[in-house]
Amino acid sequence: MAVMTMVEAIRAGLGAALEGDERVLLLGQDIGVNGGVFRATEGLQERFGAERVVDMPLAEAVIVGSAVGLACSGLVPIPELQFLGFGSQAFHQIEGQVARMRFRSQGAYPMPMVLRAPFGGNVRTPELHSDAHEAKYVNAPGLKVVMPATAHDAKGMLTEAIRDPDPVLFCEPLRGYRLISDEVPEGDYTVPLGRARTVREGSDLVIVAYSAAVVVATRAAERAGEEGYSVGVLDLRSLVPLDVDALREAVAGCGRALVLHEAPLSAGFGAELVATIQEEAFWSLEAPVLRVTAYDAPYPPGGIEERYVPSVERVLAGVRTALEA
Amino acid sequence: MAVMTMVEAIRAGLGAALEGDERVLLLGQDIGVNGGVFRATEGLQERFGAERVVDMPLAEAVIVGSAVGLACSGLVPIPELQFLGFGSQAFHQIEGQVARMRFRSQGAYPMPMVLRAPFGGNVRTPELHSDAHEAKYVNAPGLKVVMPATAHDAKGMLTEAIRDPDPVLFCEPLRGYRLISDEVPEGDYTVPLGRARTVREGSDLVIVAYSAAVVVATRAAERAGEEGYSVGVLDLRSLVPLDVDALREAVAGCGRALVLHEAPLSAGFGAELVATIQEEAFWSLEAPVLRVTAYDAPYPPGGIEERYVPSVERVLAGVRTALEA
Amino acid sequence: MGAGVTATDAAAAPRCLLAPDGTVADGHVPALDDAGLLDAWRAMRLSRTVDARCFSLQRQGRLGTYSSVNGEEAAVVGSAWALDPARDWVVPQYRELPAMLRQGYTLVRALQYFMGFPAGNHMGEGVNLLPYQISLAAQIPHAVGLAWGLRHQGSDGVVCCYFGDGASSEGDAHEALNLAGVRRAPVVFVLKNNGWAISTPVRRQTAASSFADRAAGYGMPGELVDGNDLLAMHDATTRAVARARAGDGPTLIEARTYRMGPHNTSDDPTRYVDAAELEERRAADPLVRLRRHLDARGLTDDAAEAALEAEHKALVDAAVAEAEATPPLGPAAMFDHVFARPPQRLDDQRAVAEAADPPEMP
Amino acid sequence: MGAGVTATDAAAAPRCLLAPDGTVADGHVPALDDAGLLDAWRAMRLSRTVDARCFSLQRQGRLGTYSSVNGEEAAVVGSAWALDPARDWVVPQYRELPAMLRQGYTLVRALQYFMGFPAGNHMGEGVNLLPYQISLAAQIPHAVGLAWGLRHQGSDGVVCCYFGDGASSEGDAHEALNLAGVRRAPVVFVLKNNGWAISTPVRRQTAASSFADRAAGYGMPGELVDGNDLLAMHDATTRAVARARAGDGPTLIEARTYRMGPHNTSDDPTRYVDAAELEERRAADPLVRLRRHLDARGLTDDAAEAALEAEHKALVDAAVAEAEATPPLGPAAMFDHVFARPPQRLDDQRAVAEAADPPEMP
Ligand SMILES: Cc1ncc(C[n+]2csc(CCOP(=O)(O)OP(=O)(O)O)c2C)c(N)n1
Ligand SMILES: Cc1ncc(C[n+]2csc(CCOP(=O)(O)OP(=O)(O)O)c2C)c(N)n1
Ligand SMILES: [Mg+2]
Ligand SMILES: [Mg+2]
Repeated sequence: MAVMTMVEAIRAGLGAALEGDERVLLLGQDIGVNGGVFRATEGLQERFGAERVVDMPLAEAVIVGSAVGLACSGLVPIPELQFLGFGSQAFHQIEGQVARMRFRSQGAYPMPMVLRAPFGGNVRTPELHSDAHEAKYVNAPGLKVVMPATAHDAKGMLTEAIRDPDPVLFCEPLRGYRLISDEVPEGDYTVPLGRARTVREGSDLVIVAYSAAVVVATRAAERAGEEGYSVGVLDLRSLVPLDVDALREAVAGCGRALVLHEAPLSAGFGAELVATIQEEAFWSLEAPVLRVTAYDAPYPPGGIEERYVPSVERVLAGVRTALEA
Repeated sequence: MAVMTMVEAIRAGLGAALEGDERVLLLGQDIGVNGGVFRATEGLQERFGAERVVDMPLAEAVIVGSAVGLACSGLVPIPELQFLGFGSQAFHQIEGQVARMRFRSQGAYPMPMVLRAPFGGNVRTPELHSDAHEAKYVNAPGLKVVMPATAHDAKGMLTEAIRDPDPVLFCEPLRGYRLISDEVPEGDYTVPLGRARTVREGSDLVIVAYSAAVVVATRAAERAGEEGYSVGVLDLRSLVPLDVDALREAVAGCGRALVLHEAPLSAGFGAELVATIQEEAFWSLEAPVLRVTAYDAPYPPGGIEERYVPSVERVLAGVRTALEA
Repeated sequence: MGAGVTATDAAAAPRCLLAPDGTVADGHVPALDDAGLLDAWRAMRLSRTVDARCFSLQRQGRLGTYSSVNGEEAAVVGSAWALDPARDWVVPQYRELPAMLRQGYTLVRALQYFMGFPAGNHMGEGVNLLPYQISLAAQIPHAVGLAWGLRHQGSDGVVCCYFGDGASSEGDAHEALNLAGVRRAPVVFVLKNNGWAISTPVRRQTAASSFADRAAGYGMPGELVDGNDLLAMHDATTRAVARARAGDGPTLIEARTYRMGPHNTSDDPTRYVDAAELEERRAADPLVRLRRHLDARGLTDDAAEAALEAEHKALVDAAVAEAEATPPLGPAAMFDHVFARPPQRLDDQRAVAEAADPPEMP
Repeated sequence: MGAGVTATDAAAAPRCLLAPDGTVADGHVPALDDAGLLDAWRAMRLSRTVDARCFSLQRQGRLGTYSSVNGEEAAVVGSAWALDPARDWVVPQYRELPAMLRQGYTLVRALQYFMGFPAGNHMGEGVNLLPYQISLAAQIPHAVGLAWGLRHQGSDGVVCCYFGDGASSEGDAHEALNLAGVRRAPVVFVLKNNGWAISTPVRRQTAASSFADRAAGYGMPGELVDGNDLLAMHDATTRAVARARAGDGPTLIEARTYRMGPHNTSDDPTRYVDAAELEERRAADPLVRLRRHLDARGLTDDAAEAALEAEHKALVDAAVAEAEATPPLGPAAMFDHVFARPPQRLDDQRAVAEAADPPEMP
């Protein structure tokens, strides 16, 4: 197996999908000639032509909204939001249309679409490019939300998401595009949606994370190990479907949990995780489940973002607090 | 004191604000000649003229976006979203602009605006009119979110919100506009943001709710009383600021809690409440905090909505479960 | 072509082929033959009957919110009758029932929809039609994508997309029209300017002298048409469909008509509509105009219209009876069709809901 | 007026007053006198120097993402110099630094902004200017509301709102232009068509032959102007400002110019820009054109430009030094100014953050 960066794995997955299913079509800003501002679609327009890898006008609502129509015509559109933060411009189309069309039409118009969107901090982007909006989409019923943390899962879950007849919001960690790399099978494979991945076992506490935060969680767990604590890491992989069983078992195993994400605290997805854990594993909890998240403030300018995005140190401090509780 | 319906109380609050502060200006769809589709602004255009109660084109993003500019010019705009569900069309302006302008400009451009928006189910409206989107706005730092449950609080918190220099999303329960009525002082008064209200004391369990759900919670608590349980009800009144102390004390007092809202379960605001409760009152919890919410499905057509919106029966069943746990 | 449409053209009167007195403009040979004209007339007449019945049903608490077509029949029927339902699609807003019925949607489903039954939002197997759109203008991007997708797959189908003067102010309308121009998507945009968005008159909706003026800014032809004129609407749409089918791209048609009744069953237009204006507009009733023309051609008369109305009343009675016989909904109705592969969590919620409340048996 | 602007006008060449060879169109008397011309020239020249320095600073890791004005100086300066900074406002996108500086924003703050210091986004006390807008087109509704609010309070101030050809496709652009028409808001919309939205050429952005064609659809005048022509930009904006000030409402100006460099410091235009096209456009450099005119009028020469450039380099050196001397940011920078009355919960988070990491002392 070849080692690939996450962006290479995604590119490979997209290429294979275009190759294998002529109904598949990519649309977005700068994805064609330019190969995407992060090169996720590099070379795909040359290979598959401008009618299957389509450069779109600068208008998120119609990138998503026309994808709804493309799906109604029988195609499998893969729109790209250049940044998840600009999904807000299409929010009414995503939560009001993409997520509901199948239900609204009583099954007549399924939405087998995958909405790709990079997000995440500590890459010194301008304002609004780093925001982690996942919780807002989880609270939009009808949508599946996938947030891979490895190159292997990125390709495998992207392939699965494209084949899944339901609409999927596929969030890609900006910071991980090149920093995250691991072994990725050359050929066709899928990783199911809704199955969490145990990154490491731990008997004292489990850190629950997703996307690039899994890297931070793992480093913190290693550091905690050096301090004599046995800390596990659970990578959720997808928020919808949510692997409730894995959460229950992970917490039952050690009695303590910490949830981690890049989004602000209040009504962030971490709240859902804490609520689910205490509903499912209340009697095995030995201490409150702790949340380590960004603060309830807007994503700040680059000069201070390292302090806003949860760092290994903050997670480690949280681990200590949780274990001393 | 006169007994008023909630919509009358809101109208009174808006009238007083226009009367008392010439910087105040109302803008929205059908709020002028028509007095608002729910009559919340009835008579105000006659009293204050078409330049202070302004009928707008059918475009939510510019209703909110122009309010940002009006605020930059030194005015206090009160835009109305005809329905909270259509706030999604303005989501980028609300979470990306209104909520951040003060921080972005380092205090140069405060946003003393109040965004009014009715929401809520069981009134047989067409699709997308009933959706409870509050959690999505709580997860948008920079915004305050107010959800009154009584006519008294509606006028008092609206007045406070208008005077508050920060932007406030003020959610009004459609079902409560006429069904909810209580004593409202004629004159000027305010109800502070961030102070929950104890609707009734209870020694066995507390139901935490907001907006129209408080009515359902109270009925359920009464029914539970008939079954011999002592169930309290806490009305949060505002989600941002959140009265964490009141939550802690309410739960500390009885050791059991149930959170209730009209929005879907996953990543709904109930998750934040459960997370906060277990962080703040873990050691006093005698059972898992239970969530009674809508299902993780889109708001359904009118023929089935009574089963989707949490009913007194569902809450009561939840109370029994929580108390038998 | 319309790319040459200017403020000056727009300031000019809307294109009219059937005069208020029922006479056809000199030299114009209507594409609709006698049979076609009568078919259109019947659809317009039926629409009036359905409107009246739905209003009374709503008043009796037997139907939810309803918005009537009342006054806009020529705009809807004239455009829809230029389509080939077998390959062309209709993407409606919510006030175009005659166009939906022509595509193959049934009156029973329509009544089910307004009664709050999910089944009413299934347009029917093989019917080239998208559901009602409540989120204003959200359907316009769908129409463009649908047209693009059809063409991408080698079909020569055309999409007819309806939206109102109010919806035209939404960002989605702009983004969609612009994309249609860029992709030369086979769409006919029928902007029904009925004078009102609930209580908002068009002059407060836009300062443009005609919505047709928007077309040039998207590089497509625009045409201002008398929306109460069946022939002019049919003629303009026929030309636009031909152009779209030939691969020459989209067209924007402004159908200037008038909402002769309240916005919907919960609206009270006496609060904002000038009575005199309403009377004047009622005089321009598209049914009256067409009836004059049919009379002149000896295609109908009072007796025939009375018979037709009776026939339609019976038809609607039967549909109402069938719709009201729809089995009551159980919890399953909240969960069916949300996902093709529901998350475990939703299935668990469904199980709880069904256990608490077993679905009634039909 | 522009409400008469049609596809035909638009197909015509953009309005030009200063020919590429530096000669002024017959009969035109520039509103800018010698002093005004030199002032504008200095601003354009300074912009070039700032662009070059910011690029090199970014390459050295001393600055974040930067988008240069390079090539659009006449479009920005020509329009901004028609404003009265004491009462008129500028609402920028992110590529209009010379206009911001004229309003009173400082180079030091600009550098702080691009270095990632929050202070750089405070435009300065009493400066009639909104911050950079990263969310494309989101500033256009703000500009309309601001203009409406100024008028509402009896000011005769005018708002000049900049946005790009890419931003023009966003729904916000449409909703805002339409509202401006309805409210006759005193706004001058300067749509800078620089040929590109990152890698997307204008022909894929819209099928319109000119963005000025959009004006008629909003009931406002529209004008297509040579954006590399300082005099034509100044003339068109001066007329639009006068109209807005007089209460006659908004104007849409399409400034047709060209982005002579990469989209920003992380872009590689060689992937998508045709080298020949770029060379051809570089030949139309607005600075070269103005310099020819100034030379002809004996207002400058090589020596003077060299001296000016040296002066600007020193000025930028000083600003960079000052910006880099900004005290490092502590946790407070994440919490200050989020709310006027922060929720207790946020204050608690702040306390934790500051305890964990005491803010450095200046
Ligand atoms: C996005 C959105 N905003 C507001 C509403 C509420 N609303 C329903 S109908 C309507 C007026 C629509 O006017 P128009 O588009 O002209 O259609 P008409 O009713 O005149 O046929 C409004 C404001 C809505 N349904 N969707
Ligand atoms: C709403 C939104 N979508 C996407 C982006 C990413 N983006 C930044 S600049 C840009 C191109 C802008 O083009 P244009 O408006 O023509 O301005 P220019 O850069 O040419 O001056 C894009 C797509 C963004 N910043 N905002
Ligand atoms: Mg209308
Ligand atoms: Mg551009």
